[in-house]
Amino acid sequence: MAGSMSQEGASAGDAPPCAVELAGVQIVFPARAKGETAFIAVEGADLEVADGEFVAIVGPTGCGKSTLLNATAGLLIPGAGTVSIFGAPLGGLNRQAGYLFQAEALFPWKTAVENVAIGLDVAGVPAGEARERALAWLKRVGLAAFADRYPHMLSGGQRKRVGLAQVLIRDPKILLMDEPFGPLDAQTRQIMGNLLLDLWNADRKAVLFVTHDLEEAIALADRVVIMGAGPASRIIGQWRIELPRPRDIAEVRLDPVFHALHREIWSALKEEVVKGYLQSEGVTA
Amino acid sequence: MAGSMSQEGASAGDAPPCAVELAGVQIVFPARAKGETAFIAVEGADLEVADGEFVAIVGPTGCGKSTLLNATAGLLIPGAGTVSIFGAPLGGLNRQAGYLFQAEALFPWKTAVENVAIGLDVAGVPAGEARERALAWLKRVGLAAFADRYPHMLSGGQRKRVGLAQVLIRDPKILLMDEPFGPLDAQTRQIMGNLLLDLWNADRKAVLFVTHDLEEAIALADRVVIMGAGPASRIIGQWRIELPRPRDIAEVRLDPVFHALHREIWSALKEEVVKGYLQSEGVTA
Amino acid sequence: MNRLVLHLLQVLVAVVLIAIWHFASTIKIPAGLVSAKAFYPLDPFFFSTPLAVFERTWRDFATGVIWYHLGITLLETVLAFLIGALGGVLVGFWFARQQRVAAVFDPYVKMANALPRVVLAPIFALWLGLGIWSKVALGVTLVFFIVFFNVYQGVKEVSPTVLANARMLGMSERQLLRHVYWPSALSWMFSSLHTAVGFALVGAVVGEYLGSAAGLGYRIHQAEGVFDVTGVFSGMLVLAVFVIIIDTCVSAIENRLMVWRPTAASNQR
Amino acid sequence: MNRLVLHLLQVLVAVVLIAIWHFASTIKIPAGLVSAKAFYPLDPFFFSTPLAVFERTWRDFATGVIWYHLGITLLETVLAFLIGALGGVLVGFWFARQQRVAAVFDPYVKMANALPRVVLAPIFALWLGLGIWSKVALGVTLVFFIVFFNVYQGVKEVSPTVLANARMLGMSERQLLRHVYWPSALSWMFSSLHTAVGFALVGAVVGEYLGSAAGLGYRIHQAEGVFDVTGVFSGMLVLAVFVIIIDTCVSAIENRLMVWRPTAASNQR
Amino acid sequence: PALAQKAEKPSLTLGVGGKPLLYYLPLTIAERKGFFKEEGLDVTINDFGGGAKSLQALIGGSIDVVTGAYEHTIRMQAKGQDITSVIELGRYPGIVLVVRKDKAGTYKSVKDLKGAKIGVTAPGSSTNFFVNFLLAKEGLKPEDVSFVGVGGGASAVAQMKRGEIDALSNLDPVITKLESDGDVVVLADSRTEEGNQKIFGGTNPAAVLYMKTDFIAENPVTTQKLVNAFYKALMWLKTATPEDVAKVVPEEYLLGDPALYLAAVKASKPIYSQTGIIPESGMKNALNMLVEFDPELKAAKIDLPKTFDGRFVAKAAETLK
Ligand SMILES: Nc1ncnc2c1ncn2[C@@H]1O[C@H](COP(=O)(O)OP(=O)(O)OP(=O)(O)O)[C@@H](O)[C@H]1O
Ligand SMILES: Nc1ncnc2c1ncn2[C@@H]1O[C@H](COP(=O)(O)OP(=O)(O)OP(=O)(O)O)[C@@H](O)[C@H]1O
Ligand SMILES: [Mg+2]
Ligand SMILES: [Mg+2]
Repeated sequence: MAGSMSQEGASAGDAPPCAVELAGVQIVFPARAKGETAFIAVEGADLEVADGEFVAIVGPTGCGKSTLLNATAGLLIPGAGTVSIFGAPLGGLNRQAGYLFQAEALFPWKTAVENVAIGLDVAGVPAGEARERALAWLKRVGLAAFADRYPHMLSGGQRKRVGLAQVLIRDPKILLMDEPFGPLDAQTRQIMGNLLLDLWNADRKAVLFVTHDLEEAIALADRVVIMGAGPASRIIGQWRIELPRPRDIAEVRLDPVFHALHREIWSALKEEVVKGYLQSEGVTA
Repeated sequence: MAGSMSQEGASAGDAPPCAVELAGVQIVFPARAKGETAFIAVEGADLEVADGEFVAIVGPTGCGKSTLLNATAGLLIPGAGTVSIFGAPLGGLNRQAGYLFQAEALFPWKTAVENVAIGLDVAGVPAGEARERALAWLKRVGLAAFADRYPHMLSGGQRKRVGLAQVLIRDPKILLMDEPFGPLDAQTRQIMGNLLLDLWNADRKAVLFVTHDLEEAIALADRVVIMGAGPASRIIGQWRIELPRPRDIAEVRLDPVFHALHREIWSALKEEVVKGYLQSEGVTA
Repeated sequence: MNRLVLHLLQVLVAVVLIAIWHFASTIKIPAGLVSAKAFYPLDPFFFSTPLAVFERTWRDFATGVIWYHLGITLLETVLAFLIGALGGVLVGFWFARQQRVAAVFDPYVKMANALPRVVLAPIFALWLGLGIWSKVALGVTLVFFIVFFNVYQGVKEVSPTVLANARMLGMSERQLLRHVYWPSALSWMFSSLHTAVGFALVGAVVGEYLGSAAGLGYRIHQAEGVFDVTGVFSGMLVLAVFVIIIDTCVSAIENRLMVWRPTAASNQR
Repeated sequence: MNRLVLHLLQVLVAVVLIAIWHFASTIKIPAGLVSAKAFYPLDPFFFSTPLAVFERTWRDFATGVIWYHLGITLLETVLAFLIGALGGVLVGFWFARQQRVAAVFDPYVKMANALPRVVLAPIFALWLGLGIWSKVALGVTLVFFIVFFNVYQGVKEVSPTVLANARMLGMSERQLLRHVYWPSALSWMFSSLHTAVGFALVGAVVGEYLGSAAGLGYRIHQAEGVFDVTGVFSGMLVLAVFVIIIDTCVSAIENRLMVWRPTAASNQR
Repeated sequence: PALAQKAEKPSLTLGVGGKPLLYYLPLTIAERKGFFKEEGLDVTINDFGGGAKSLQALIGGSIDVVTGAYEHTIRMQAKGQDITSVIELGRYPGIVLVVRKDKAGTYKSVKDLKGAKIGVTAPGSSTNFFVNFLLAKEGLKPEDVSFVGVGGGASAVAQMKRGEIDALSNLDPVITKLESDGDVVVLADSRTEEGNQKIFGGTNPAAVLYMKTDFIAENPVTTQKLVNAFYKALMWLKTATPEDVAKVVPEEYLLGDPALYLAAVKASKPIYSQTGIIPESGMKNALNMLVEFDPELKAAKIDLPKTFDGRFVAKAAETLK
């Protein structure tokens, strides 16, 4: 397999503990009714994200990317294996992480600016200051004019950007992002990508970034992780992206290294998707 | 402007009426409280979709694409202008159209197969047959193994595909699709794209297809329509895609015509996004 | 439908109802038509007549005797409503957040909800005396359960994704209550409050009815004792008008707190 | 928490409550400690004692006298519950779907909800006689409003996107009701049903209490008339157990109908 | 002879507002001793939340006859409803006015009650009128005291014990309970002959059997049989001891506190009618008491003889010798 060939365990030595370390993580959704069988979404996932590392996860739809992020966030309890955050096993919610969910997760009863400010409010920042900073963030994601709108009055892409600001404003040590730029047009996507990279450059955090856009993954990440098709999907390959930093997302795509990587990862990925497709059809009742 | 230069009103003569005809459509969201001003989302939109034509709409996030589809579906009433369906002005819901929403719209209390079958149930197809056909559709979108799951037990991409099957199974004369392939990986996206093209080739329907992926738009559509940045966004350009049919989505991208078109539309689009970005920042309170 | 038409239609309904009441209680159906004896469709012995009721109500207000009683009942109702609703909200939240507590006490709450309050009246009177508090207690036992069950359910219905997001944003249990559970359960709460307003009044009136020295329930009881149906209906008329006023206040608060909800706008179909 | 522990805890609560009741009603607080006279914290004249109550209940069941009364009350309760809930659901749906009708009748519904049922009892007796139906009617007037307000709100809370999708799928109004409004409003409805079960029973018992020849309410009334608190409490005990049984049925139906809801699974935190 | 005739309506429903009350003891006796059955009647007894409710049920047509207060027949005449009583069950109202023991020093007699808080079963009820009447005799007005409705059950006892009220106008067993607990002192007692002499200067009919006048006209035989049954009960009561009564009434009546029940029966025994006939003076007494405080009745013209039809009792007295 192309994946296993170029695999490089991100073994960062033993000095600082990894920001995130998944060891043999298995995630099972229990059967809900008699006669059903439990569903194993992810099997034996090993993944280490060093502090300050930007890791992108790609994989066919339904393979367990969101599930893996949920486990890292502490929302799902692994059936087997352990999740460690900065060396300590995770026993409850991951308080060091900020999580941008794939599904809509804004508070419908708060306006855009309130939604962004809430993370600061919660942390005890005075209301006036929180609002100031939230407005500045809304401006950064291009929504200054929509500060007082409730989520249902925003477009899909606008909501996603509010969510982005909501997570980033808290400045968490670990960022979990599930298709953050999904409903954005290519151009806005680049602007947001660059925004994220700038932030990350200024103050390196560990980032786990799920995307369907392989180019985006390569352009942003230090490492791209590929998951196999589910059920019981595994991490089937990892590629270190040796492109110079700081990068500009649009320019980096012109780099020949980029193209080589893209081709390589793509062929690994393609196989998986087709496999997953056939698998899920085969299981049919 | 590149847009206006290559503009080609799809004036199909006067023989058969257009499937969809928007004439000077303006969409206003009324102010909800005193002191607020009404928000003009779309201004003077003129668009004709001939019967059997595949039209893709691209535009910066928040420009009013979904709003335009809502107006075509009859869910929003234009503040000015008219929407005509097969020559008849639209007075209520558009009963000829199937609409795949951008937001999650599955019935949470129905399993995947029930969600797909419902369109047939509603049309009076016997339950057994409806289920059979729904299962066949689930297989086509690669979800045969997930027929008995409730939506909350599916991944984002799986839910979207159930939605796709839900709309397609009804075989409507007009298809309105709002980022149908958004949360899918590139590979599945191609499979779905080809599926859609096959269907469309077999039995030509009018399609209005919103996407953020310009390549996808060009690969699929007969015509690509570009909307300007909001508020009060307009349709700022239309390109006829003269690529041979039937197409394979992966192959068509290798065509030199494809590249020329892509570059042309892209540059038009890019300007718009940046403009929109500045605009929305400028309006800030 | 504009407001004027709406109000006209509302008045129309009232007029029709009152007209039916009026004619049915003043015009006898001649003998032999339906039954062997001539009779009123609505026997004024039981239903009085609208004119008499209005006249009595008018007189009660004109002479001012009713104000004192109205004041007492109002006070009891408002207290019962506030205490019961507050209790229902608090316990509802508590139970919803402490699933174990809820599971353990669940059957007892349901049992308590099924005790006939009329039977409890002597116990309330024993503990709380004959002042307003025993009536308030009766109202509270009605309001509490209605609000409680809805708040409990409302808290459990919070969207799991929104909840997960809130927890990831670092909210403590208290902050979750304030920023997530409370706003999310609001529409449930208000739905129960609309029912509860009526029941608070019923509780107060029934309490007065069972033993008191003042209040609308006292007056109704007094009227009943001497078979003065007009007095009874007049009392009920005042009650009815009264509850509309309290309910309007609740609705006003509801509309203020629920601005964020998508409402059907004029451009929607 | 496993089921065994849960049940143990539930029993523990009962034991503690009964123990408090027992000691407070059998052990006098000596004179001079709290007040000048020795007294029972819960005077058995008003509260009886748990032993006496259990003994009485046991005897009633052993001799079988209670079955007949229990049967009558059960029948009334179930009828009141079914009719009231059905009415509440139907009218709730109707109003929610016909906003004009709702707007016009809104104040009248609220007024009706605020009428003290005790005062209406003679009118029910007039129209429906003294059999079970006048009691059922009383229960219905309680159940109806509780269910109505919740169903009404529940229908209005349907997700706008899901609704739009359903309409675009070509659903007629009836199909919308069946496939969208009904399932969506179910959790609202069940929340109200839990409250309503209790109130159906209260309605039946109060109806019997106000005038009847049989039923648990009748027995309680009889016992009250001769200061037989033990009888009153025994009646209430039977009522309470009884409502738990009905409520368990409601919960079972609820769990069947609501399988689709995301529930906290063992792998979630 | 009457037995020979068949009742027009052998199955009847009878209404009563609080069957276990001693006020209605003759009904329970007639039922338990099988006097209705002896007469070939099948009587279903419906118990109501109060006397007013049973009257309403009678007017509404859901019951046939009522054992209730005599004053109802007067009131209904004023309202144009034809109601006639056929036999007197209680000759004295049985209402007692008591004051709390610790207030007995202040409220030595009725005329001291000015400003007192007086508990009555319900506002506008006969216990209320009873106090009004007593006050009026002392030249006081109802407005000089404040009335509180406390019901006729445990809550009346509770209020007295709590000290929420200063005086209480109520019936047995409430009064006997309070007396036996030593909580109260009696001011006026209409359970005894002596007391009634003092208060009304004679009898004052209380519980009677009444029905719609039409019913009597249409069902004379049934009415006769009913009256016979009640007459038998009255005769039985005349000679019975409280212990005899306790043996006859449903066991439940004794369960609360048997000693209390016996004491209450003993105290109430004199109130039951001796002959079943309402004397004319009694009717007048009743009317006077009502007219004085009810503006509606003051205006009405009451034809007292119409309120009582003595034919049936007379016949019963003859045949049942
Ligand atoms: N609550 C649940 N119960 C059972 N199975 C579930 C549940 N949630 C997710 N799954 C299954 O677990 C698998 C992984 O889901 P997950 O959401 O992690 O996929 P994903 O990689 O994020 O996909 P996508 O790209 O479509 O978002 C899917 O097959 C899904 O059906
Ligand atoms: N209910 C509403 N009230 C007010 N403004 C609205 C409402 N719905 C949408 N808008 C505004 O209308 C504009 C167009 O929204 P629309 O959802 O059509 O955008 P879009 O082109 O679909 O964007 P995206 O690509 O992000 O989905 C946006 O600026 C949005 O904020
Ligand atoms: Mg996902
Ligand atoms: Mg959109």
